[in-house]
Amino acid sequence: MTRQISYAEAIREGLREEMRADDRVVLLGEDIGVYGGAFGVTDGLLDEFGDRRVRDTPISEAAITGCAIGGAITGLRPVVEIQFMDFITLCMEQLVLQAAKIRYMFGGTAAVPMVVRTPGGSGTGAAAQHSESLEAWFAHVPGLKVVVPSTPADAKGLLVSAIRDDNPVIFIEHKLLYRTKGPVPDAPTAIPLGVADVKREGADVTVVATGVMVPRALAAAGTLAGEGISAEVIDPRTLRPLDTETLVASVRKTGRVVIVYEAVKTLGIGAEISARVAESDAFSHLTAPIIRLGGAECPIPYNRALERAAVPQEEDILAAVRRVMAA
Amino acid sequence: MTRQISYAEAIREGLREEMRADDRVVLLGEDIGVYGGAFGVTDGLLDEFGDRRVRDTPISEAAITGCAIGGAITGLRPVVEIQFMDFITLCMEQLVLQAAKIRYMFGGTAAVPMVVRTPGGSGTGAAAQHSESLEAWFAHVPGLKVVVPSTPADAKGLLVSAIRDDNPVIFIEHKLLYRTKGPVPDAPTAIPLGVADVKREGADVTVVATGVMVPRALAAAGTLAGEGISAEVIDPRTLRPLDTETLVASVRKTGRVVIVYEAVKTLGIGAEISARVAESDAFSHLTAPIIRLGGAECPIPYNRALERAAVPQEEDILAAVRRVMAA
Amino acid sequence: MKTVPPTTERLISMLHTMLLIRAFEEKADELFALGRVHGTMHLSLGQEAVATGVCAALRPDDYILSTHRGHGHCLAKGADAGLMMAEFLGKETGYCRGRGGSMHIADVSGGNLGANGIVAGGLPIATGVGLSIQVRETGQVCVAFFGDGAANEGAFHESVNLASIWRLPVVFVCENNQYAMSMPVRKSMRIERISERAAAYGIPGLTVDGTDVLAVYEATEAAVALARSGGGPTLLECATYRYKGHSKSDRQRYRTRDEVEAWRRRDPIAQLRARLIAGGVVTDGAAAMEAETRSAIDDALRFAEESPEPDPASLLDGVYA
Amino acid sequence: MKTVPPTTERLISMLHTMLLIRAFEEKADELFALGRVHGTMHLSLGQEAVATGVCAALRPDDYILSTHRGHGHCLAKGADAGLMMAEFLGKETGYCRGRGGSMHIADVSGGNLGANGIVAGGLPIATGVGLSIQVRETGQVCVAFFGDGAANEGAFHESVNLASIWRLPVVFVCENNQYAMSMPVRKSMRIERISERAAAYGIPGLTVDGTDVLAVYEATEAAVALARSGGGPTLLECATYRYKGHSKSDRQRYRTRDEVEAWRRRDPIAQLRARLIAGGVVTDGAAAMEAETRSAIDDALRFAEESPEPDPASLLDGVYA
Ligand SMILES: Cc1ncc(C[n+]2csc(CCOP(=O)(O)OP(=O)(O)O)c2C)c(N)n1
Ligand SMILES: Cc1ncc(C[n+]2csc(CCOP(=O)(O)OP(=O)(O)O)c2C)c(N)n1
Ligand SMILES: [Mg+2]
Ligand SMILES: [Mg+2]
Repeated sequence: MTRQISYAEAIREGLREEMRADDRVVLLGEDIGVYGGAFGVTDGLLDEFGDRRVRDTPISEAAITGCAIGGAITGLRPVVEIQFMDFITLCMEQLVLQAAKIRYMFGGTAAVPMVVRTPGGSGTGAAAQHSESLEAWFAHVPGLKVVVPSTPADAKGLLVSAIRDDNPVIFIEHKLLYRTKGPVPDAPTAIPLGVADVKREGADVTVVATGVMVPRALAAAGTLAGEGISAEVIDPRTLRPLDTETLVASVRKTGRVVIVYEAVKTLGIGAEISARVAESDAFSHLTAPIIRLGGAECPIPYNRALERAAVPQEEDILAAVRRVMAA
Repeated sequence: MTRQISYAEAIREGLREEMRADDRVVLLGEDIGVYGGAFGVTDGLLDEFGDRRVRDTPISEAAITGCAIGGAITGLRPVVEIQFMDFITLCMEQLVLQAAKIRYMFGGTAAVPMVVRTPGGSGTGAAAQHSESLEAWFAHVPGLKVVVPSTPADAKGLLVSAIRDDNPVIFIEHKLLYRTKGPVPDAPTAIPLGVADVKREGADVTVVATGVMVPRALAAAGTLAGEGISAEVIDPRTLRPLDTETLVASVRKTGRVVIVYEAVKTLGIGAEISARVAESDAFSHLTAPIIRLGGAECPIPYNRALERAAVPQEEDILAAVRRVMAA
Repeated sequence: MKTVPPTTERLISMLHTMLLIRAFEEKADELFALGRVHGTMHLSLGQEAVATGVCAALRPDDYILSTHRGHGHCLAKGADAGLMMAEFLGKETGYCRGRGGSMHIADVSGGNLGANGIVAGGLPIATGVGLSIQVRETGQVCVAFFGDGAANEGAFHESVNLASIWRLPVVFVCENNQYAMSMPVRKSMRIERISERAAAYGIPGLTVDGTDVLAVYEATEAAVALARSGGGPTLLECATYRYKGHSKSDRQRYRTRDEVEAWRRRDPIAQLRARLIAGGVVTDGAAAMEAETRSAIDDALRFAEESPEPDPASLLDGVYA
Repeated sequence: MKTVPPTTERLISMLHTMLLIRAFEEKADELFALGRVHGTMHLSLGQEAVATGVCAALRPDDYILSTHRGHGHCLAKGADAGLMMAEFLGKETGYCRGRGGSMHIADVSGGNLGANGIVAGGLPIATGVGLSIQVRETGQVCVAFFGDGAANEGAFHESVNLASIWRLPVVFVCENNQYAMSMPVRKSMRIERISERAAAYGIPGLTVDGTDVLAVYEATEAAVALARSGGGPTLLECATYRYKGHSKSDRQRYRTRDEVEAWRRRDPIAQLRARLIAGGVVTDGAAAMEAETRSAIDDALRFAEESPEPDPASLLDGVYA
């Protein structure tokens, strides 16, 4: 059985179920208690689990992150909320030089089971310092895992796996998806990390999309179907490890690929996906150049029209697919 | 006229000449004064310019970076030394959310002319927290420029341009290159940012290499010539902006490309270069998959043999080129 | 520290500034309620005396670094309300050509080096402004505004220490409005006054009543004099309160109506107005002045509304110099 | 804070620990000079009393977070010198299978959660260890070692504040060896004692003679008792000195020979030895004990030398759990 619940509710359910099942799971973050989180995700968890396990922190992102690391290597399974992904720029030393490397530097004698949840993306008029999409930075770092869910079911199922994982996981939510609803199983269902999901099957072109670009790609695929273009839409869901085989298999089949992501185009995840396709055996099946649709090479502007123009929209996906089909 | 001087001396010359020519240029960093810098690059500059312009700082990387930003927007042209590139993880908020975005967020009413010099790379047994190669992170950020010199002449010429540039520039030096010598013009010569350099011409395969991989690629090219393989070696020198046209033109000519970089392979600069080639008109000239040789997917280990195995060596380049020639 | 009492003209201009800030923010609140504003905003209603008292003690060529709650700082430093309102509405004529919005309004030529979306993000930058003043020997001063919550960021510690050891001409003004979003200051640090932290850097620290614009003005005047004379930074804490929620999504579960009411009874504008009436300085209860500020904001809004939107083709303008 | 004087057995074992640390590091220095060490290292010669006095006040199940200058902490917490020496030489049998080296030696099962290549990098982590102890209610304590230079990092500020407000069982031990690389502490902060910073967080702070192992032990004993009883963190500053350069590339232009000599005259080992001789506790001037520690280090080196190098095929082992 499934119900329709929102992406935010699905994440909250995942947190609640894991906290009920495992008292090593604790939450840390700014305004996650009484306030319920800047986007309301942790609403009600303080009441249920108390302030021993749900910790409102001062505005000290580096310390919060390190606090999770220290807890993780000594028996807890902390889940941190960084209020906006932009602020994770204050946690890079602890996340990249400590969390990601501790196990390796220590010869495998320690594990760092922690999750950092953070909302990324633009579209809310929050401007340049509250709209970052930095997932590619983390996907560049061995020792970290990076998850980017696009549906309520994926959000819950992947979060559960992230919390149970013995490695540090960066779990990237999207502000525009929090209110979107979708079917989510009643029964707790973990979705394994590292497995891409074919959101729509197709034969003519592979559209790889992540995060908020997935619903846009699906909408475009619907329109394209009307034009007789059969687009396969794939969501990698986990960027590190990246399920290359599922992507490459699709390209082998379609011979065309368009990669859509919100982050700045240069060195966004699309660069890596393009490179993996180009060095794979799917290369010989390509009948058109590999097209990337990424964010504009600028900070996210405040003005609504500029903000919209700064990241791929459905019409951009349509245009790009028509272009590769014409090639 | 040119002389043979080391990469470190060339950088020092660039700093000295710009400081003599423009008293808005000030230096900030840990142990850059009496100590002369952890790698001796700023040796003697305190004596010549005094402690008003050569500032030894406390161990406060974020504040040092912000200090440069504040100076830059109010009339100075600060050059910061971050002792090891790894520590730049503590500066990400100031560099990415402030320095890179201020001009855009302020509608073009401010400029941020500053340079952050920092040594990256492995090979010295400094282990996981002193061997990072994070240039790809910065190349992902609009508003920043990223420079990676591989020779003494490039180091000096590009540094001079970086200091004169009105934008924040991340200037990435390499520990293993500091002592390498090469010809450097006597007369001050600025090398423009954003222009790749063909280090060796060739016809059969394009080898794109950055930083310490450039000398390794050139050595490999020499060996390959003996096997009748003519390799063209190109150093982008600036990663943002990236001189795509020079790279693509070479691939159009050779039809084969191997991209060599020290950073972790996934989402390192090679991913972007591969993607740009794959979406360019050179795509149709490709006669083999695009090969990337990057660092291993692990932190840099301490043990000498493991450390060597973690990044591309000359023999790896040879093997990769032979592979694409065979394809 | 020596203090100089403000002249009557200055008192009147401070009342005017506070009324202008209040009029601007009440209009902003109204526009937001009408759904005419994209994004979010942070109102400083109730905190007008801090921005006003501090900026009144500055020279026109002095600098400030503002915060996410920066409308008041900007107006107090002398910004044009029309250009601010245009930025607030994302128009091409705004201070930042509509790229910045409420959280990034900057009036660089007026000495306001920008609001900042990052808590404590302006503090490291302030040290550099101080360094630049010191190196260029211009005798200017830089004021860095920040909140009680910002005082727990590492950037606060590193920046105040750096300003202290180099004796930089920076005045660190902490607007302690009792909360960081939902976090009460008493829960985020185990000290009575944030100004106690000055001792950790060997610099003067003091706490003043941030609802009393004179107290703020005189304390700032002294701190600025010290900074200008090469005496280095001061940590000035101003005890104040925000009347509205943190931002638009705030249900304010973390505080009581009574608490808000108690602070409203100490309204900074009412305090100065009463004082000026008592002193016979204003006669009509400043009704004319209040009306004038409101119409100034109406004009500002009209200008903003009649201004063009940015051209999407200009998206990449200003990424690089 | 109450203090308990150490027993004679404890005094003897502390002398033994200090001699062992000195023997280990003199050997390390020698190996480095012979070019047998890859990379760099940071010696704590002269600072033995801090690591020793602090760890002597801990339970075996207590935790420490160490620094780049961590050989002493590691040995004092009870690590095996052979496994340490093997790690120092990058051998597969080392504590970190040769992946970490001098700057990352960790003895997790022994409670040493690792040296750290990042100045102040262990402080945020220490708060989490404290949180874990508090949540799991195990009655353990966590000691976070850091240097004078680390006290200027934002991480110090955020971490001590977090530990303070949550009353975490963490003892922050600042090894003030007077310099951060070439930066004298008096130039990097405008205060007399780093322990004065404790007041900024409302926690106890004190400075002790870090060359007097008893003073260090007793102060730690009190701080640990406070932490264990739920009283929260203490900032304990130990005034000490490093005899050698910061690392191998250091020409030591920033200090004088006289200064080094003056501190050497206060050698921590000589002090305790004299005291024990005076008290008739040791008779032969601890010559036998010293010889024993040196041969223990010789054995450790032999073990390390006879150990295998890691297999390059194992490069990716341990990146993920
Ligand atoms: C580094 C960072 N962390 C968190 C936030 C989200 N945030 C914005 S304002 C705020 C509260 C700031 O409190 P304070 O410094 O007291 O300023 P106030 O809002 O009370 O004026 C928070 C948590 C942010 N913008 N930047
Ligand atoms: C974040 C960071 N900045 C700079 C360095 C380089 N570095 C290593 S040790 C050191 C000096 C540290 O001084 P202190 O904290 O007093 O410790 P000490 O070396 O004196 O034991 C510096 C600057 C580093 N490892 N990490
Ligand atoms: Mg506040
Ligand atoms: Mg020191």
